[in-house]
Parts: sequence; C-alpha cells; structure tokens
Amino acid sequence: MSDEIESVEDFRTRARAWIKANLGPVQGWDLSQHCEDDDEEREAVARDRALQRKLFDAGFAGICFPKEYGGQGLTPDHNRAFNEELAGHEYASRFAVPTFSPCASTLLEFGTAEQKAAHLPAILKGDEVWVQLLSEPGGGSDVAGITTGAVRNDKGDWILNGSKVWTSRAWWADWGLILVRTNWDVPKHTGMSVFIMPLHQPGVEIHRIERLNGESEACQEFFTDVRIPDSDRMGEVDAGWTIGQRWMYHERLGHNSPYVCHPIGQRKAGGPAEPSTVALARRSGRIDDPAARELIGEHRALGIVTQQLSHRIASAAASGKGNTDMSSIDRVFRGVASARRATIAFELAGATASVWDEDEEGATEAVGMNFLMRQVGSIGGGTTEISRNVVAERVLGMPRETSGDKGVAFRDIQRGPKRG
Amino acid sequence: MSDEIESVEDFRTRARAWIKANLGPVQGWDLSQHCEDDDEEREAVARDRALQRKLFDAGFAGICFPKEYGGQGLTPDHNRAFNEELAGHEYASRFAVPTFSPCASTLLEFGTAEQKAAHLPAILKGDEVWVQLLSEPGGGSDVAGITTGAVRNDKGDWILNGSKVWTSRAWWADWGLILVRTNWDVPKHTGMSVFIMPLHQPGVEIHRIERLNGESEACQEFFTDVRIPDSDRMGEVDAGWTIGQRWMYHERLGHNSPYVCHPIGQRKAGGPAEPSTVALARRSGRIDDPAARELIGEHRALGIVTQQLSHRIASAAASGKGNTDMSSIDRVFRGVASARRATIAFELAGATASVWDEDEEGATEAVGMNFLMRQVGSIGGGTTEISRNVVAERVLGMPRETSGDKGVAFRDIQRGPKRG
Amino acid sequence: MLHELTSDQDMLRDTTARFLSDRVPLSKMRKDRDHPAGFDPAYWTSGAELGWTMLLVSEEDGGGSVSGNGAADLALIAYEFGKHAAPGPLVDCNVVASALSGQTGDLQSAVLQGLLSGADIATSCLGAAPWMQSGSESISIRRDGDDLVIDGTVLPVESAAQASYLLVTGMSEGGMTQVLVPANAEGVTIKPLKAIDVTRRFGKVSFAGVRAPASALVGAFGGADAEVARQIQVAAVILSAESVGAMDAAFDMTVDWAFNRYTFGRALASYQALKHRFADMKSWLEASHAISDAAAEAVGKGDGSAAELASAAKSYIGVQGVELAQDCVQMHGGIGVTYEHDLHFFLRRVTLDALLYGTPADHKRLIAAMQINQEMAA
Amino acid sequence: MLHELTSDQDMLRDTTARFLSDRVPLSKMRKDRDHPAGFDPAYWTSGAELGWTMLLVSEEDGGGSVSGNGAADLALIAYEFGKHAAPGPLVDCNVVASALSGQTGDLQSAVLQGLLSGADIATSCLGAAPWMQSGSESISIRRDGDDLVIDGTVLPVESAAQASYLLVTGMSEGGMTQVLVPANAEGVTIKPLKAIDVTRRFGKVSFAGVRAPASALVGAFGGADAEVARQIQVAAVILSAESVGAMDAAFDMTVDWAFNRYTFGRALASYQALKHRFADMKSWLEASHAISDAAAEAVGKGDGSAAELASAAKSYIGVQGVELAQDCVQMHGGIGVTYEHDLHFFLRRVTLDALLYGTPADHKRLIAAMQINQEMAA
Repeated sequence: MSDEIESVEDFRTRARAWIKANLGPVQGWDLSQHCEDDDEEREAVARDRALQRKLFDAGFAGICFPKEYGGQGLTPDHNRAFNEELAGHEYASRFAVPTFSPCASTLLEFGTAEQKAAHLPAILKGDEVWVQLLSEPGGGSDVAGITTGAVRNDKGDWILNGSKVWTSRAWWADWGLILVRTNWDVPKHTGMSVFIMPLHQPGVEIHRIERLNGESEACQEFFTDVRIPDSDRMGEVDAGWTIGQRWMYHERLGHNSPYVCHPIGQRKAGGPAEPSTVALARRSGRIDDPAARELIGEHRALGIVTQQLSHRIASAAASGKGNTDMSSIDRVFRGVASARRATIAFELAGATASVWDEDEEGATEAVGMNFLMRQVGSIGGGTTEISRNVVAERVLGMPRETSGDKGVAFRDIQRGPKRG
Repeated sequence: MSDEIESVEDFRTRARAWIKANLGPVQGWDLSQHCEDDDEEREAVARDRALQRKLFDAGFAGICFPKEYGGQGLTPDHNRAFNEELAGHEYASRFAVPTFSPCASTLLEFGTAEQKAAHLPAILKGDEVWVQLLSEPGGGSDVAGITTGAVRNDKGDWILNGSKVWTSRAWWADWGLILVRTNWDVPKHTGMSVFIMPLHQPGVEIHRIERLNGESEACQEFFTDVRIPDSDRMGEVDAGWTIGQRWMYHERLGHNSPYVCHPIGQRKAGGPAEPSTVALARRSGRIDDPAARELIGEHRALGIVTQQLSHRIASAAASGKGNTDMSSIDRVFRGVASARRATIAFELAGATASVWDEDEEGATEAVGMNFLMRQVGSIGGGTTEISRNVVAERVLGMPRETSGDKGVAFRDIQRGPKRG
Repeated sequence: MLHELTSDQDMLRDTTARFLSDRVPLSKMRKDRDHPAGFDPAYWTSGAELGWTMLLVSEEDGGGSVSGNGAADLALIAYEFGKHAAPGPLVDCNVVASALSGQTGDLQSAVLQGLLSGADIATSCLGAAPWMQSGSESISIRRDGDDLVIDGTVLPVESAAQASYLLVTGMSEGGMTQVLVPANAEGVTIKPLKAIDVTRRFGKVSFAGVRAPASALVGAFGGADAEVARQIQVAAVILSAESVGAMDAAFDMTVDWAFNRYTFGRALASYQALKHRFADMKSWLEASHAISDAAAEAVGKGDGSAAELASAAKSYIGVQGVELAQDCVQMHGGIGVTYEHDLHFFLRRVTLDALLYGTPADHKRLIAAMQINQEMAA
Repeated sequence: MLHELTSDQDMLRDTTARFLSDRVPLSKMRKDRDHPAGFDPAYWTSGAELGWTMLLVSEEDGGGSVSGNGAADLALIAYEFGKHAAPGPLVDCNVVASALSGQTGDLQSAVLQGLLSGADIATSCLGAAPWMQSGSESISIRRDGDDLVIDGTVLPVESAAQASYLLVTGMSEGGMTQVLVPANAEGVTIKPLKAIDVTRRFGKVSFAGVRAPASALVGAFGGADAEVARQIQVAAVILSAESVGAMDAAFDMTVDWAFNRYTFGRALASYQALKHRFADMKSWLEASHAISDAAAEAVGKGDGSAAELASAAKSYIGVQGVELAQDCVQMHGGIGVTYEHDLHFFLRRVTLDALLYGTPADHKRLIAAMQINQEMAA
C-alpha cells in the first residue's frame, strides 16, 4: 500500500459525485432478489453485470481489493463510505453475496497468483458471477460431513462426483467455489480440499429446487466425472477445512464484509411486500378487537426486541466484551421471533391469508406463504438447533455432545442405519 | 380363598346399608388433605384413625387383604363396589395413600409372615399410618441413585445413616418403608435393600419442609446411626430393587389400587378452592373482553382435552392396544396443560391474583399461589423430562440416553463435579 | 383415530384408504396443482359409492351409517382424507347433505340425491356464523313477497366453481336463514381464488339481489341458528379428523427421517433435544386423536356436550396441528420446505383446516360463551 | 444491564450491590416475611444517601444523575434490587420524585425533599392509567370550589402503609388529574393486603370524599395525561431493570445447579434437552437486557421512541421473565418450590413486577394504539 492513500472524506466526496451523476434510483429488483419470472431475472442479471462494469470503469469496483487485481487498494473505511453514499441508488445487487463474499474474499486469501489474476479482475468487471458449493443433500448441519468426492487420475487432474445443494441462483452463475472430499481414510476434518470450477461444463447438471411457496432460486448440482485440472485446486490437498473455516467466516460476514459493495441504511426486502399488522387487522375488520390489538402489540414489541438484541450482541462483540459464539444467541432469538411474528400476521389476516383474490388490493398471499415458510428463519444458514448447541456449549460452557465421528476415519463414520 | 365368597352385589347392598347408617357426609378435610394449622391436622388424623377402626370393627377394612391379617379376603370388584358406595361419605382419607398403597401392598407382597402379622392388622385397625422413604436430597429423577446406607454391625443389626425427603406428613405418621444402599461395590441397581422402621425413635430427626405457598406437608428425615434389627429387613440383602420396582408400581396405582379404600366419583380438591375462569374475568371486569374470552375458552378446551387424552390412554391400556409406557404421554401433557391453565387463570385474575384483600369474597389468593406453584404438576411424581425420555425411547423406540453409571460400581459413579 | 373400530368401520376406513392411495397419490396431486377442480368427476362419484356422502343422511333419505354413529364413521373417512391430503369437498358435501337430510321439499330431495350419488356437488356459503358479532356477517337474506332476496359476498367457499348448488347462510330479521340456490342462478358470481393449498379449490361467491322461492328455504326463515350451529359441529368433526390424519402422516414421516438421517455419526433420533420435542409432538398428537374422537362421538349422538367438544377439538387441533406440522418442517431442515417433498401437503392441509368453519380463536370464544351462559344459569 | 458503564455508573451500581448484600441478604428477608414494612426506616434513609431517589430529580431541586441520563443510572440500581430481591418502594418513590421535580409549590417541594433524604416515603395511587377504557378507572377527582374532591379505591399500592404522602391519579372532566395528598388526610383509608411477594408490602387505598386544596395539584386539573404516561414509562424502566436483575440471579443459580447436580452419573448440564432449554433461556435473558437498557436510555433522554420502548420492555420482560423463572423452577425440581430455597424470591419478584404499572397485555395494547395512530397519520 502506498502512503499517499486518498482520505476517506475526499474519497466519499468523489464517490458521491460520481454516484449522483451515474447511477439511477434503486430498483425493486435491487432491494429484493425476487423476480417475477426467469426472463425478468435474466434481464436483472444482465443489468447487474453492466452496472458492475460501470463501477469498474469508473474506478470504484473492489474498493478493498488490491490494485494488481483491478481493485482500488483502499481500506474498509473507504468501502463503508462508498456503501453509505450508495443508499438509494441502483447497484449490482447480485454480485454482493456470494460473489464478493465469501467467494472473491476466499479467493483473495487462498488462491494462487494465477487464480487471482484470472478471476478477480473478471469478477470486478462483472464478467464472472460466483456461487459457493458447500451444502450437500445428505449434509444438513454437519458441514464437514460432505461426501462429494474428487480423486486424482493418472494425468494429475481431479475427477469429481457427487452433488451440492441449496446453491442460490446457480442456474445463471458462472463459477463455483467447491469443498470436496479427497481422502476417506482420515477423520472428516482432515480429508477435504477446495477447488474452483466453471458451472456450465460437461458432467454438471443443474436442477432448480422449487420451494413450497413457488419460488425456485435454489439449485442442486449433480456432478458426474467432472474433470478439474489441478491448477484449479485452492490450497493444499486434504487441507480444505482450513480454507473452509475462513470461507464460512466470510459467509457469516455477508453484506457486512469490507469486500462487498452494498448500500448501508437501505431497507431490506424479500419477496412480495407484506402488509403491516395494522393493515391486516383493518382488512379483517378486527382493528378494534382487543385480542387483535394484543397481537399487533406483541408483533411490534418482538420486532423491537429483536433489533435491540442484535444491537447488544454486535456492540458487545465490537467492544471486546462478547465473542463470535454469542452471535448464536441472536440467531436463536431471530429464528424463534420471526416464526412467532409470521404466525401473528397470519392470525391477524384470518382466512384471507390462506385463500385470496389475486386481483384485490393488498392481497394477503405473502402472509400465508410467509406463514408456511416461517421455519426458514430457523433453518437457513444453520439450524437453531445447532445454534442452541453453540450457546449451551461455548457460551455457557456446558459439556459437549458426544459425537459419533470424532477421530474416526471418514469412511467408517456411520451415515445411516445399520443394515441387516 | 373360599368358594363361598359373597357376591359383589350382595356385598354392595350390605356395604351401602352400613355406610348410610354409620358414616356421616364427606368433610372438607377428606376431599383435601389441606388443614388450616397443625392442631386441625392432628384432629383430622385422630378422626381418620377412629374411622378406620370403625371400618375394621364392622368388617369392611382391607377388603382385598387376606383374612389372616384382619382383611376381608374379597376381590378387587368388591373393593370397587365399596368405593363406589362410599362416594359422598366421610372416610379415612389419610390412610389411603401411601399407607395402603404402596406401603401395605408392598408389605403384603414381600413381608415375612412375622412382619405381616405384626403390621397389617395394626394398619387395618387404624393404629399405624405408614409413609414411604424413597426420594433423597441428592436424588431427583434417579430413584436408584440413593446414598442413604445401612451397614451390618457385629450383632447382625443394621445401622442406618443418611436422609430421605419429600415424605408427605411424616411428622405425625408411625412407620416407614425404606429403600437403602447396602452394597457400594456393585452397580447401582444391585446393591439396595428394603427395611421397615418406626419413624419416631432415637437417631431420626424429622424436619418439615415449607413450600413457597406456605404449606408444609412434606418432610425431610435425617438418620444418624439408627439401629434396625435384621428382622425388619424385607426380602434378600442387596435385592431391594426387585421390591422397589413393585413398590413403585403400587405407588403409580395410588388411589386406583384394589388395596385402597377411597371413594370413586368424588370430586378431587387440593388447597383452597379456586374460582372459575368466568368468575375471575368477571371480578377483573373483563368478561366482555374478547381477549379474556379466548383465554376462558382455551382454559376450558385444554381441560377437556386433558380429560379425553387420559381416557384414551387408559382405554388403550385396558384394551391391550397400549402399554404402561404410554402413560408417560399423559403425564407430559398433564404437566404442560396444568401449567398453562394456571397461567391463564393468573392472567384473567389480573393484579388481584398477586395482591389481595383477605377479607374479600372470592379472594384470588389461590390463583396467585397456583401460578407460583404451577411447575409442581411437571415435577411431582417424576419430572416431565423423565417422561419425555420414556415417550421418546420406549414409545417411539428412539435410542436411549447414554448413562454414566451403567455397569459401574456404585461407589465409582460420578455424583458431582470432579474436584481439582 | 379410535383404538377400537367395528369391523364394518374398519372396512369403510380401509376401502377409502386404498382408494385414495390408488387414485390420488401425492405424486398426482403435485402435478395437478393447476387442475381447475383439483380432481376428476369420476373420482368423486366413485368416492360417493364408497359412502363418503351418505353417513349423515337418514336411511329414509337413502343414507345410513355403518356403526349407528354417522359422525364417528365419517371421521374415519376424514382421517384418511387428511392422511392422504386427498382432494374433494368432503366437508361441504357432508355439511349440506346433513342439512338436507329429513327435509321434505322437492328441490331439497333432488339435491340430496345428487350428493348421495356423487353426481352433484353442493357447497356451503357461510355468510353468517355463531361466532360473528351482529353486523359483521357478510350475507343478508330478506323477504320480498314470496321470494327471498340474497345479497353479499362470502369467501372462502370450497369447490364453489364445481358446485351445482349452494347452501347459503345469511342474516335475516330475527336470526339466520338458510336457502338452497342453484350455482347458476341469476345474480350469483363465482370467482376462483388462489390458495395456499395445492389439492383443494376455493372460490369467492357474490350474491347481487339473488332471488329464490320460499320453497328453497332449509329450515325456517330467520330460525336457522341452531341448525347452523349443528352444521358447524359437523364441519368441526370432519376438519378435526382430517387434520389428525394429516398430523399422523407428517409425524410418521418425520420420525422415519429422524431414524434414517445421520449427522455427526449419529441418528437424529439419538439427540435428546430432538427426542424431547418428538415426545411433546407425540403428546399433542395423542391428545388430538382423543379430542377428535370424543367430538365425533358426541356430535354423532347429539349429546349435550357436542358443541363444547366440537369447538374444543377445532380450537385445540387448529393450533397444535399446525405447530406439529411446523415442527416437522424444522426437523427436516431445508428439504422440508421444498415442493418436491411430501411434507408441505400436510402442513397446508392442517393450516387451511384450522381456518375453515371458524378459526381456533373463534371456537375459543364460542366455548367461553357456553361457559358464561352455564355459570350465569347456575 | 449495559456492557459499557462509566466508572461513576459502575461505582453507583457496585455501592448499592454491596449495601444490599450486607443489609438485606435473602436469609434476613426470609425471616422478615411478617415485618409490617418489609424493611427498617434506617435501611431506606441509607439507601437514599446512596442516591436511590435522586436520579430523576433535577439538580435545581437537589437531585442529579451520574451519567447525564438519570433513567439509565436508576436502571442500574433497579437491576441490583432485582438481583438481591431487595425490599423498599424504589419504583414508587422514584415515580413520585420524578413527578415532583420541577414543580413549584411548597407542598411539592417539601415532599420531594423528604423523598431525597429518605425521611419520607411517597407512593403512587394509579386510579387512572393510559391503558384503561374510559369508565373503568377506579378513582375520580372533581372540583368543588377551590378544593379537589377525591373518591374511589385503588390497589395494589406499594408501601401504602409506610407512606407519608400519596400521589393520586384519577379521572376528571377532560382527562387525568394528579394530586398530592397526605396519607393521614381525612377520608383516606389504607388497608394492608396479602401478596405473593415476601419482600414487598402493598395496600388498598380508599378515598371517601377526600378534599385537597388546588395547591396540591401536580400538573393541571384534567391535564395530566402526558405526565402520567411519562411516569408509567419511568416505572416500566425500573420494573424491567429489576426483573432483569432477578432473571440473572435465577438463571445463574440454575446454571450452577445444572453443573453441580448429577443424575445417572452425568451432570444435568450434559443433557442436550436441558442444554437447549438453557440456550433458549439465555436468549430471552440477553433480549431482556437489551430491551431494558434501550428503554432506560430512551426514557432518560425523552426520545420519541421512549413510550414504545418502555412498553416493549414491560410487555416482553413481563412474559419472558416469568417464563424464565418458572423454567428455572422446573430445572431445580421439588427443591425449587421450597421456602428454604432462594429461587422463589426471584420468581415472586418477576411475577409481581410484570403486573405493576400495567400488565404485559396492557402494554401490548398501548403499543398497538401507537402503531395504529402512526399508520393513520401516515
């Protein structure tokens, strides 16, 4: 780094001017990744690629990435300033997560010089959208229990077989960061390796997974004898868990990562907008019913408490009085509170949350679907059950669960009921 | 047994006539074991002893006990007929449980001829009230984990040291049935023995335990070098768990045991009467509040569901389609439902459940105290946690919890945190 | 479901179970999500031949129970409907059939015969209900000379677009009125709705000055309150039994999952935190069986306790059935919310069953009103 | 409690903590259950010297905060009160002191000085409150010439029998009125009540045509609504912080128990079903700390969000604090409901704190009203 780095305030002024002059107002499909259909989604992706290129050409792409890879070589404070200025403007929302974090962040940390030179500029220019290939159909909470495997052939290449799942938007993405098993004769954490791979190539089949609410952003990938050159290996053979832990750290940072370009202070949205509890009670004619009012109050109170808890946990971490395990407290609370809030909204809406006239104003479809999907907040990104283990064991210091796989060669770990 | 046993219907007619002629109407202190103070309780005990003697003199005591021990040598159906006729009349409620079941029942099954001759007639005449000395201060759900021990001295007598707890009304009872450890070098279930002992003797100190609601029926007994002659041993040395399991079976039967004299179809009561939820809502001026009405409805529905579930479980057991483990389902449900119902009553009562004018009509003290004591229904007679284990493991067939004491000599079982 | 069935009851249940497995497996339902009716007419007439619509109808009218308690028998069918997430207006056709049983008019008899044969579908437009505050009902029925005039809009109405007849419940001077109206009568508009369910179809039915002759009345003008309450008890019994079937399906599937799914080298079923949650679910499930059976028994007999038991079943199962299904989703993790998985059929079923014919809150309020009346009277 | 305290705040908290441990250990409270006041006057005056009653009073009136935010400072004292289940009318004396701060009358000043020194106790008779439906308030205050006339009965009133003055809130034409009345005024009857608490004392206060001069008014006649709402926010902050302290005490005690209690050869803390419940409790506890602190901060600053945060704290902690304490009882088993054990002190504390100055349901309704007003305005 040079000493003559631009001051954050100068940078902010310059960024603000450029943003105002060059970026339009924020769009619905920026706030929510939800698109009405695939055509709209393809259009949104193309737009995001172009926006990212615009950023790159103007010298604002990859603010914390080194200049040698096309980045700006600036600090997290510069990135934060840019993100603050970005609020209210359109941006390349489909690059933020997982392309910049965890993928590009992990690539920057662990990639070879050749890998970084080949991919970081391409990402910053909007040419490559990345996904992370981590979860597996048989995996669930046990991330290190992966069975998708790669074996080396006599030419030194790796041949990949298996399947990954819950990959958001893989059907239109370009490259993937993948964790695979390369050694079955050692305990599970010591036999994995990390590779990078193009998603659209022979031997890769991508299926889209429809959720019960009709949305199908998540995909499952099936790998059949996919060839990966050894030059696309990241890190040492069998040492993939070291990378994996940092990778998951970058994943947890998500939009808060200094490598991510994403407006700060923007209202977050997901799926069709949900009416307020007051609007729901009014629609169902219960706004003056004390029972409905208690629900409205509880819904609001839980929302406030959720915010305050997150704030408390984050500020404890920042002040050094907390630790990262405490974020599991937040995760448990959010999961439980969001399910309760979805239930309250559903109760307030009455029958029209389940059966609705799609032509009517303020239709309550979202309320019904949110209710059916209410557990997603307690499942996605690791279940609340795993978080409760973390709270009990690492925050309260209680004895750890006995595991059936400690010190056992991976191939001998029980992965299903004993037969016969 | 003689073949010329009196028919149930004849017996019923005779019993009815005697009951009507000789027993007054049921008293408050029959329905509830609650007495205002110790003097009243002593009076109630004396009355119960006299009532039991009256039954004995009339040939109605111990209907299912053999004639040789002062009983009537009749069948469970005769006992049931008597109990049905008894409804609405005064009766010796303090003898039913635990004197007749589990104590006298266990004595009948396992006592020596001498022990039975010495005690069963005395019980049937109202001369001996018995208690069971089972739980220990360090014990909780692990009944077989007892550490109160007896060692044999050179005269062949046993010297008892330790403590038992949660013994209802031991302060005025006469004899106890006690499970103690006699061998610390074998696994826990194989080193216990059963004795019988007078409660008021040198070396026995009885403390009364006050509960947070002010009631103090439960006692704790401290034993210091109490001498028990070997003739008061029941069963073989170290084989006490065999007796213990039957003992606990009789305990679970409780008032439904054929050895117990206790009216059938009598409304049960405990402590001061609790006002209805309707009365509570009316007192707090919320009878027309829809939120209060939902609580009233939920309270009532839960009560009905609780009854219907018990009925279902009992009839499944009776028809052979269920098993005794299924009673744990009932136990879990009752515990949870009773806590919820106590909470609803408390909410309906408002502030006056916690702070009340004792001179006012329909005071809601009971509601407040019931609320504070609401977990008792999930603790007493084995916690709901133990019942959940039973449901998961024995009803649903899930793997059993690993225990830290299986096959381990009792003295080596970990009973507290490791020191140093 | 009852532990003890008569052999006739068991045959009734088993025949329906096998029929549903054969004709409407979940794989078919999954594909038929855009089918306008959700089922083929032949499916419904075959079901009617199995007795689906006759159990609450008197023998004189061509119906009959198998055990002497038609509601208890019907609950067995409903249980299997829930267990298979089966399509078809079981609730409404039976509600209307039970309303028409014993009625003497020609129209009433004709509609009833159509229901019994399965040739016709009739559904209930419940625009007034016992839990509604006066003034909040959505349909009014007034007299105009010899005619009745119906106005208002009601939703959700199951299989409205497939029905030939509508049993309309509205408010009149003096109380509720019920009228039987052809679905194609002038002034009736039926609009198909979207729903969270995949297997069932609902509509919004509007009445704009719809006229019906006095002969189309079911019961007395302004005097149908007790009959409507009874019909709601019938619906509560069917919906509760259906939800219990769906709960059983979801629970069994999840127990299997817990035994077969391994994580950290151990079956999910070996984790005590999950075991305890399964134990709680099992207690809700048995309690739901118990109250559902008791309600069916009492409603079938017309016991004094029928109203209270039916509302207890509807309110308890309406809450706990949904909680059980959601806990099953949680136990499954991500796969539990995919469309390919079977679980959502049962989640949707219990969720919608909870809302039809009065929400849990509505039924709690009904129970409270009964309690209050009883204590006032005492 | 806040993670970051100023050194002055920490000293304030620590001094009170040590004073309470020394003067009112639970062993003493356990014995003093029949003490008429629950504490000795010297205890209270010593506490006042430590600053218990000054934090919401302006410096001009002899008060002052240590951090610039008196409510946040007071919450630290309240937290320690909860953690020690300490006796004394901390809530009411502070509510009255905050009401009198800045008032100009002689009576008002004299009472305030008595509160600051700890020589006098004043308590609040809340016969009208923002969550009450019009007509349901229990005290009326009307004008009669230059006098005010007070009628009605209110309970529970903390330390009523120990108070020299009563701040009476009643309904008048146009709105609420607050008047300061000597506890021995003619027509005032104070009856000690029974309570589920062991450490605190409550009374029923009746006003039979009690007369007070206009100079005894606190605020305007019929114009005290906003001020009463603010006092309730203050009470909500103190009661919430107190409950958080009690929750911490109960939770810590129960975690210790789980580590030290062995069953089947294993510590309770090793059983996953219990571990998960501890994890849930920990999440409630941290959430309660968070909302309690946020409410104190906002009420102290007089932020626009103060009312909503105070009611969120009161309603959330009022429900979850009690559930946490009851779960702690469950974890302890039989010993948890004995009088000899310490746990019940904290269970009683959170239970009663939940009911004083508005139940959780009352505060949920207040929040709903705020939401509705806000969306109507938007």
